[in-house]
Amino acid sequence: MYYAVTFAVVITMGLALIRAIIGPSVYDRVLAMNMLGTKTVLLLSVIAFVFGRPDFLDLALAYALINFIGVLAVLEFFQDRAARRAANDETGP
Amino acid sequence: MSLEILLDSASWLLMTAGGAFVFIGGLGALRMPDLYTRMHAASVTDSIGPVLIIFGIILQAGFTLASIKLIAILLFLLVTGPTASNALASAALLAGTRTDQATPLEPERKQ
Amino acid sequence: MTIILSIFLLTMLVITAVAIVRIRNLFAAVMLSGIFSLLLAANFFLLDAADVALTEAAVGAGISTVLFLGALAMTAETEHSSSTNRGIALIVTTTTLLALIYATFDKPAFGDPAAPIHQHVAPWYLETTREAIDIPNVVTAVLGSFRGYDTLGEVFVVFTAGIGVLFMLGARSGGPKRAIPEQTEGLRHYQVPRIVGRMLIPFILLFALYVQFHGEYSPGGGFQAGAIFAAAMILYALLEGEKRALHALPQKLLVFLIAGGALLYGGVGVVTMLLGGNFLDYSVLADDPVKGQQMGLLVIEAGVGITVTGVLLSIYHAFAARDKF
Amino acid sequence: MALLELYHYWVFAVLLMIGFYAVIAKLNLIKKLIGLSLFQAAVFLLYISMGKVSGGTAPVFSEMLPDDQLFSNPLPQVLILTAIVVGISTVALGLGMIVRIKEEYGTIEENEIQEIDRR
Amino acid sequence: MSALQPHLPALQVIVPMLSAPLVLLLRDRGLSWAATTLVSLCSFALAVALCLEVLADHRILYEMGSWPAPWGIELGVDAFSVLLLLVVNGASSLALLGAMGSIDRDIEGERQPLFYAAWLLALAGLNGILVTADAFNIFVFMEISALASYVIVSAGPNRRVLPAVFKYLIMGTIGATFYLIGVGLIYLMTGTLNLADMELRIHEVADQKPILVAAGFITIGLALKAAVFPLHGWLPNAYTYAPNMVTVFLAACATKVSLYILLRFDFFVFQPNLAGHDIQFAYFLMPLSLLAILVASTVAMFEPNLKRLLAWSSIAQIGYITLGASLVSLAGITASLLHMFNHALAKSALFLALACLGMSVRRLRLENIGGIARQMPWTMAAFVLAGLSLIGVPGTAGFISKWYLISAAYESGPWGIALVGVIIISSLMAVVYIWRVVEVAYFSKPADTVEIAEAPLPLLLVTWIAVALNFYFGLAASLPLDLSRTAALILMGHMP
Repeated sequence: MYYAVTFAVVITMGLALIRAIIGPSVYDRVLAMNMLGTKTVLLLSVIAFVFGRPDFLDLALAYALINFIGVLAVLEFFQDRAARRAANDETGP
Repeated sequence: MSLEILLDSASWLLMTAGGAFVFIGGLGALRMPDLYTRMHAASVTDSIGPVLIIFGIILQAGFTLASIKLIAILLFLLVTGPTASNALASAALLAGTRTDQATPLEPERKQ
Repeated sequence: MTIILSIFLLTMLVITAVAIVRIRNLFAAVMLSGIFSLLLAANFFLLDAADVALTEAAVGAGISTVLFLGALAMTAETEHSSSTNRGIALIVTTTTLLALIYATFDKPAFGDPAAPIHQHVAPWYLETTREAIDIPNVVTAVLGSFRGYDTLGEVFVVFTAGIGVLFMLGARSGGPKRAIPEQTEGLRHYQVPRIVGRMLIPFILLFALYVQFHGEYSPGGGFQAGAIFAAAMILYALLEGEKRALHALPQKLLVFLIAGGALLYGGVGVVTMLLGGNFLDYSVLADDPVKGQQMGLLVIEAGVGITVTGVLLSIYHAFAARDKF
Repeated sequence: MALLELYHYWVFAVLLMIGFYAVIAKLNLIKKLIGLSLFQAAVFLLYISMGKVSGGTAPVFSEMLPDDQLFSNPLPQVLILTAIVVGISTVALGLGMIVRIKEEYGTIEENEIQEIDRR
Repeated sequence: MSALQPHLPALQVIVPMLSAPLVLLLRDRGLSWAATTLVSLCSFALAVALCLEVLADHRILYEMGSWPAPWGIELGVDAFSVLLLLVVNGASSLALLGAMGSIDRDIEGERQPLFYAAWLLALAGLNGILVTADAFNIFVFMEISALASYVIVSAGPNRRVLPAVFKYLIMGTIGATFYLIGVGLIYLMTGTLNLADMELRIHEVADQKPILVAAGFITIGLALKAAVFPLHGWLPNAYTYAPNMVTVFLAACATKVSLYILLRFDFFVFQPNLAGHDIQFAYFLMPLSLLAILVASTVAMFEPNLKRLLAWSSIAQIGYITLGASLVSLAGITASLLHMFNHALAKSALFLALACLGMSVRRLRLENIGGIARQMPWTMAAFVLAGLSLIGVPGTAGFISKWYLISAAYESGPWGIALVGVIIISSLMAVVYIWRVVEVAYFSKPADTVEIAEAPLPLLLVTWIAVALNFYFGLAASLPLDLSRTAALILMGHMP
């Protein structure tokens, strides 16, 4: 029963990976990365039970956290870049 | 005894439904025509999928420390997922990505 | 069953790697390498390496992505020259590949418990951890005690990287001014992430402490905790801007953390020497050798965590404080 | 089935090759560094797959496990924990250099740097 | 002292290593220099103490954390490690004693504590490699010394140092990773990481493919780090653009320590167990060594940049060292090890003399030092005398090792005479490239009439100490000779 879920999650990871590779815009890639992260968290939660080691759920929590920070870091990067572009446009190149 | 069967089938149902949602979300993220519709497909299923799957697992695990951790993970996902989507959408909007563009341009080509 | 899962994940790993090399947009390459690390970590988990999976996720997917982004912000986003030496590169890499594939033919079967690698030293570690250290996580025991000297070296590798980046980016010649540029105010205009993030930071710090001090019972330890702690502070810097983050943890304090953690670890070794044991022989720390070992592990893991936090944060700030192009 | 079991090793070899190719052939310094980290990540995979024991579990004791539970080999995991940290340290240092190179030369493409130096 | 006695191998590493954070906290340029020099001298004293111990009873073992080998990490010091410990710590101390003025010119005061901390870490890393008896521990310390070397090399004043050091980082990491792959494959087949234990256990699986591949990876990885001939690409620029004092330190030891691991691995682990490995080793290494000697010496003859000239000469000298080892005979290895010691002496004296020049001349190129011997007589005299040692004139240290190398080559068989020929030709080439410098410095007209002062006294003094050592060990060679002969006996003792 866990297996059905595992496969659904893993295949979705594959789909997200394709989206991350083909893009086309950077936001699509961020979206795909976020999705992949969430799916990895789910995968780990399920696998922890498949393996009979539920004490390893900490890992899933850590992944969720890292994923969130990663997405925000990427967005900050863009916002920062946009701000710089705007500043450059005002003062001229 | 019958309670156990009930719980089992309930968790089965939840997990299968969760798996289905997750998969549909993945399909949507791949097949939808532009960024915002893709985001819509991905973020909505990113919320419902984990809820169903994790509740399914909790029904299996019973009330243990593991369940508490699972609930923590779920809460975390429920809080961060929509936040990330919101931030992503507003960043994309600010950068000028439009819904009517079938394939949005790379931002760096836009200047 | 697990093997099909592994094969699927490994194949995704290879696809990601190919995409990373082929893609021109550096930003996309960095994101894909974040995904690569995440997939690699999932693979490690399938291979029963929970500690390593945690570290790879925190360090590979988290910290290294952030560092790459920090460097990209200051350099360029697309690579514009094509590759050179394709022929030579292909010859060299293919030779390497063939040599490695040649090597696989005599390898013991994957996962065979009777293979020499699982017969010689490994059972001793499992046995002795139970008897002499008495903590559940054997990885922590080997890391901290049986091979504690390696781990000391590892702390000093991190230390070196920290002072190296501070040294290089501290250079004035030719470089722009070192003042914190005003535009790095963080995501202050994005209300939702800001509020949610602020709410989450205390929990993340709490989780880091849990990973730090629960490392003897479950996957985790100083490195992972240090990375998560640093990630939390980086989140703070992202949300509130560099200025406030540096106000909360000033650079001077970070240098003290870097040096202090390394000294704490080394100091334990010196103390064990003064108490009549060999270097890093924690059993002399208490009357009961097992208690002594546990005490030693606790202290050195704290040292590791402190140094890793200090170094990762210093490196992040060193990049972020740089004026951008 | 025996071939499937070698799959881990082969993926290791292929990943190593991909990373190595990027390090040698790419001119962009950041790309080189990403290649280098792929190259190192491949080695992590080698070690961890060496340490796997069929039917084993992660080497963390627990009361929930049966008494005769097999455990995976802890030593490769310890070595790779060290190697991961070494890897990130190298990458951090390399990125520091790249930033300085960009500041001094205005580019991070190897051929352009060589051209500037030749002048 | 007697309480410290059993801990000497550990102290050799942890004294410089744990001093690094302390130096970082000093925050003052003068103080951090003084502390670093003091620590380096202490470390040298420890090396001398270890040397005395080894001379008395040959091998010292130390169990880290009191865990017995092969489970814990074992340190093992024998004549081979002591020989290089003396070189490494001696070079570091000499360079540091003269460093202050030279470093002040290259690095701002506020960054100096970081620089000195990195220097100590490089020293600790090299010491760590030399005292350990564990294959993975070697990797860890290799990385400490490598990362720290990148940092101190990157302090060079010219911006060209940055691409050079980046290349160094890439090549160094590839080398280390290859080594790691090799160790992994051996571990896979034997289940151990301890070198001595590996030697015993590898026997059963010696003919299997992973071991052969592992031998290849380890050899190539370490050859890359040691700048053995076709893999030397990173070395010339890294040495040329590094700060002068860093070049003094690294040129004397960094590559030699990699050669140390290469030889130790090969002779301890592979040679006794792998059938035909000695022949493969010789056939692989000898042509490369000969090419290195001839090509690098030729390049050096036409090189106008003084530091790069000496860097190419270093590549040629590495060729001598590997040539001696590739003879796989007692005499050959003795000569090879002796040359490690003596070349370090000659090269550090030469680079110190260049550092003296560098105090007055910004760009160390041939055209900038015309007639400089008149203004800097002491510096140039030191350069000439150290050059004599590099060439191998009787009475200098360089002569002793070349003599041993030639006699070992001559005895090696029918091809021996050809090898002797190559050594003699390349020595003549060394005469040419040293003479070019001497000619310009003594007999050219000065390019401009700017007043050039002699180098500061401390630096000059250190340079002359190094020169004196070249002559001392040329006349009384018993210490390095004893050590290298014992070390060669140990290495060959592992042969079947």
